[in-house]
Amino acid sequence: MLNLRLYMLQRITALIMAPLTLGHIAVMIYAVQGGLSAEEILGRTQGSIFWFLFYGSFVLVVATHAAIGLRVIAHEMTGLTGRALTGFTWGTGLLLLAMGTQALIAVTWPAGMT
Amino acid sequence: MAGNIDRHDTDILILGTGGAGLFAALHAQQAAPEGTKITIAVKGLIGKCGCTRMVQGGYNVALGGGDTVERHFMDTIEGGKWLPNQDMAWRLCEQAVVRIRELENEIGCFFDRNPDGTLHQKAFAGQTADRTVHKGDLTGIEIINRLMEQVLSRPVEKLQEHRAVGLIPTKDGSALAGVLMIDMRTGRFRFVRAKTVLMATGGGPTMYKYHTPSGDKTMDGLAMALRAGLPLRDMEMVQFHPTGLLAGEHSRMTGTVLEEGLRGAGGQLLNASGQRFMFDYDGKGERATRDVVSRGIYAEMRKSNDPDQVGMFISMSHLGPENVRAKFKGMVKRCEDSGFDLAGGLVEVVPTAHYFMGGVVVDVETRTALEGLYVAGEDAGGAHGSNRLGGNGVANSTVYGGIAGDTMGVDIRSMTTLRDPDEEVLAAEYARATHPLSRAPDLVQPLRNRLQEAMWDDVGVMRTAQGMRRGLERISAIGEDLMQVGVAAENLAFNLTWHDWLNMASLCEVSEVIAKAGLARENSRGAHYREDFPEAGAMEASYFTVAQMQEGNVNVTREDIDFSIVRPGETILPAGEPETLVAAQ
Amino acid sequence: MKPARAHPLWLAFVLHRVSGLALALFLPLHFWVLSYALTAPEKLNQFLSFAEQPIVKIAEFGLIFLLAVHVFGGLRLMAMEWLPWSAPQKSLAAGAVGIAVLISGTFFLQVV
Amino acid sequence: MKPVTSQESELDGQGVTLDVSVWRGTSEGGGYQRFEVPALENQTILDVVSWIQHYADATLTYRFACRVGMCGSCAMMVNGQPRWTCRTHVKKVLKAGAVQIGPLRNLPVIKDLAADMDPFFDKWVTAGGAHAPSATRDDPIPPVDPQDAIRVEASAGIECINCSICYAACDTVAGNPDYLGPAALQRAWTLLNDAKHDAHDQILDAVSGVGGCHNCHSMGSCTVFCPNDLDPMSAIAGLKRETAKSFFRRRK
Ligand SMILES: Cc1cc2nc3c(=O)[nH]c(=O)nc-3n(C[C@H](O)[C@H](O)[C@H](O)COP(=O)(O)OP(=O)(O)OC[C@H]3O[C@@H](n4cnc5c(N)ncnc54)[C@H](O)[C@@H]3O)c2cc1C
Ligand code: HEM
Ligand code: SF4
Ligand code: F3S
Ligand code: FES
Repeated sequence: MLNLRLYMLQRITALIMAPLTLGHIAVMIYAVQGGLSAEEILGRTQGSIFWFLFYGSFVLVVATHAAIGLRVIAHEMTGLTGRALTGFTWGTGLLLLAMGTQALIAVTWPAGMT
Repeated sequence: MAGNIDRHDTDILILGTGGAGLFAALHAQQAAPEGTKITIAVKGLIGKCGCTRMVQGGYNVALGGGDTVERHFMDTIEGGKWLPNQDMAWRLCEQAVVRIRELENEIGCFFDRNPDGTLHQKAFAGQTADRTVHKGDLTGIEIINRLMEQVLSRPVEKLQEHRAVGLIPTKDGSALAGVLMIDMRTGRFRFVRAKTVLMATGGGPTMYKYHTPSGDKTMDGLAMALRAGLPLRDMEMVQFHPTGLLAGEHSRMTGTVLEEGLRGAGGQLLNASGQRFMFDYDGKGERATRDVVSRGIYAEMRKSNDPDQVGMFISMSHLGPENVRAKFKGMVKRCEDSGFDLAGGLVEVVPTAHYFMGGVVVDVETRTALEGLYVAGEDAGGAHGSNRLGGNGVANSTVYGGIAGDTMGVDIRSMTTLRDPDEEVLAAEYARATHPLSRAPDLVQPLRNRLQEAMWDDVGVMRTAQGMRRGLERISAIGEDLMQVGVAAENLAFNLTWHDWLNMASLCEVSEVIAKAGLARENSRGAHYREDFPEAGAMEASYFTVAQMQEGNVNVTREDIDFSIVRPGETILPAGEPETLVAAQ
Repeated sequence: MKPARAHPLWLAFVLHRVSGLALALFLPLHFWVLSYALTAPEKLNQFLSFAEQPIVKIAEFGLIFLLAVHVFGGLRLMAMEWLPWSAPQKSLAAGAVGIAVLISGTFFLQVV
Repeated sequence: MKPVTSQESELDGQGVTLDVSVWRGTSEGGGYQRFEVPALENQTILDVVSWIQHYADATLTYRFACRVGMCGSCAMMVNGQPRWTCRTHVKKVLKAGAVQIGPLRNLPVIKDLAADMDPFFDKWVTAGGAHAPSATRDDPIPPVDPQDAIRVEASAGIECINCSICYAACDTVAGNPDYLGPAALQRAWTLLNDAKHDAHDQILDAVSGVGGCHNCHSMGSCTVFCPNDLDPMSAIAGLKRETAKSFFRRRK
């Protein structure tokens, strides 16, 4: 169940994510090919403002995008409507945001600052 | 009985949602005082039934470029062989100009344009100017879809799949009280009182073996008017379209129109041995007018005595199959869907009953002899006389539907109360409609086939007194058999077989009138051709037939044509006007 | 599913929906694993070596593949919606995306 | 229910019969009933259904009017696919001598094969599908260049016969009862491109609400099944494009 605002939000977040996900995949390929360990990866990302912004925006945007996507599926497949649907959308969005933020902090916060 | 009929009230009731019904609803809404309740009742779904939707060729209207209302009028009078009611024909031609602007500007139709952006007008047989406005060959869809949207988006009460079965007058018979209907979806009866009722159920000569109109049209309106004692005029005038598709008796595709343009573009008619024959009948060959080509095909069919070989053939392939496919895309696809190759092969065709010129006698404002009842569209007689020009049908229904709406909107101001029905007539109509429900169930369709056969053989394209008398006997025997055929009464909800029975009842009643009117006209004019009276008769002495039910009998009389605008042999075109504006083909 | 709907555009829709749903279900898992970097880095390493196992690799490949499918599917959709393309251009574009997905898929298969 | 045979038929000549399953019931429920119908030349699905009502079971309900693909009243599910039955030749859909016929999907059933089309038309109106005049019957008809790119876009969808086949084909309609559906949205797109229409912004609003064009997943079944080869999917994409533009325009 989408109106123009939700639709635009989903399309705009998708557009932002497209380069971010491709970038992320590229990094992972590089990392895997280089045989990097967890410490090595974290050594590069932790404390880096660049990676903080990179993954930060990803988390923000993906939470929005996926929440709207799941909302549509929930409505069409289970018939969820009204308040329940709004609640579901916010719920999934905030959950993803919370877990994503936790991961973001773990990965990009300067080591030992916590 | 009375307990079985739901009662319902409205101010303006409209029967039918063709061009006439929908226009009436819109105009009534504009003309009636604030707060007037308008109800539209229809046998099918709003805008999706009736023939206006099926209009292919287009809409006649004089829009300048040399063409004038006068010229359109003269073509209509001459095409109708001087039988039209001239005041009605004039109003038709004159108002078509306004109606086409209304359709484009207010209703939202978009008709085909010339490269310079003006409306494209094409040539249609029997006319002296290129005046037919169209939307490809799907003109009716554009007109009805747009009208339907307008009506659907307005606060009009909608009674869909409601079949009108009887016009119920007041006790003293001076006015109409309302209409008895069946809510087809539930099978319940509903009597709707209204101050004014427009009957726009669109005639439809579907009592012929081959016919073009939509399946919902079965002359219900004219049968109701007949029973209500109203005079009906020109009832012998059934227009046949020369090229109906022949796909077998069991197929509903049979009888549907293969468009006129095929012949116009050079399509040839061939008999079973592959010979062209139309030049034996007319110097214009395949391009002669509808009635002439219909008779040519019919005569040729009679010559052939092979029972398996009924129709003639239309052949287009000599024009190049690719070319035909491009130019007549819709027609080619339609034939292909039912298994025929129009572009490259032969398609079997027969003349097919297309339009009913006859109808209720009305004045130019659509009023009838019964106060409160108005009639417009194909149900009304007079505008076309003995022959309707291609393109004048939809012009007629939209023009007079609008006029009916305006008239009702005005008349209703002086009608302060609803009228009470004559309960006896109501009970009689109820009994009539429920008659089969107390008889042993049997098949209805074989009776329909028999009627269609009888009308085709004896009251069809070419007629004789002997044939029509035989026809009358056959019709009456079928009518009697119909009274013995019952319909199972357990479940009346959406019971199509019950409605088939009611359709048959209407068709039998009107078939009798057609045959009787046919006998009363002892000459040949337009669509009515008497082999025993092949001459047209003196134009000055033209008469029209009027049929009326009197004490249970249908009586037909003749009335003189009132040449109120122009006399035979004269014209209202200015001196020196060319005979035709159409470039010679 | 009914054959009634088995045409390319409908399949593309199903693919997009399935991939989107799978990604949405996987993402929280992914976040959860990453958050160990903070609380227990050794668990993360454990996980990474666990991820060396072929079965897990295939699963990972599947996810990346789904992501690729979803991303390109999404881009295709937005292109279809927003760029005024004619019908033949649309089929061309759809074909190009299909090939791109195929190529990138095999590429991923090699590296993983 | 027991199969009904064709003994009473007058048309039974060739002896070859079709095995036809027809859905019987109301909105309360129902099921398929089998009939044996004589196979004949040039037979359409509408002819098959009519034959059953005429000769085998007088209580069968269905709907048709024009018989030639103009009125859009006869659409049904034929072997699971939405089709206009008056123009569907039996040969095209027969599978091993059998065919299954049901009421149109995504609409309430009235009885047997007749669906209630009101929701379809209500949405047509909700989508802003009625022309709003910019001139009156007293004004001249405005000239419009038929080749103008915008007019061509409007003309593309004009031949819709509102048969609801696209509506029945669309899974989004099935899952989302508010969704206006392909035909109504296509009509809105046509009007949006109609220079004579006076309410362009209203259309954008009408198609941007909860049931609007943004719910379409471009699954394309509408375009695949439209019997008139129309392309509602692209029309809807057009609406998405224009509403997206207006999203930014109106923010400013
Ligand atoms: C195939 C075909 C092609 C044609 N092509 C052209 C053309 O190119 N140009 C032209 O000018 N004319 C053409 N005509 C003629 C034209 O369609 C008609 O003259 C005109 O449309 C009639 O309009 P109407 O409103 O009177 O009736 P219709 O449009 O036929 O409407 C009648 C309405 O009444 C309803 N009705 C019937 N019985 C009942 C009942 N008992 N209770 C309630 N409602 C009822 C019907 O369901 C329908 O809604 C064509 C006709 C056909 C069949
Ligand atoms: C990175 C680029 C991405 C792009 C370009 C993209 C694009 C899109 C688009 C256009 C839609 C709308 C589909 C429709 O309406 O039919 C969509 C739906 C969806 N997306 Fe994404 N997406 C991306 C990433 C993601 C990610 C990472 C996730 C998961 C977390 C995700 C989850 C979803 C879901 C669940 C849907 C709903 C599917 C549906 O409605 O059928 N997307 N995506
Ligand atoms: S778009 Fe096609 S399928 Fe849909 S209602 Fe119109 S004609 Fe029917
Ligand atoms: S099938 Fe339905 S989802 Fe959109 S493209 Fe057509 S409306
Ligand atoms: S009966 Fe009119 S479209 Fe089939």
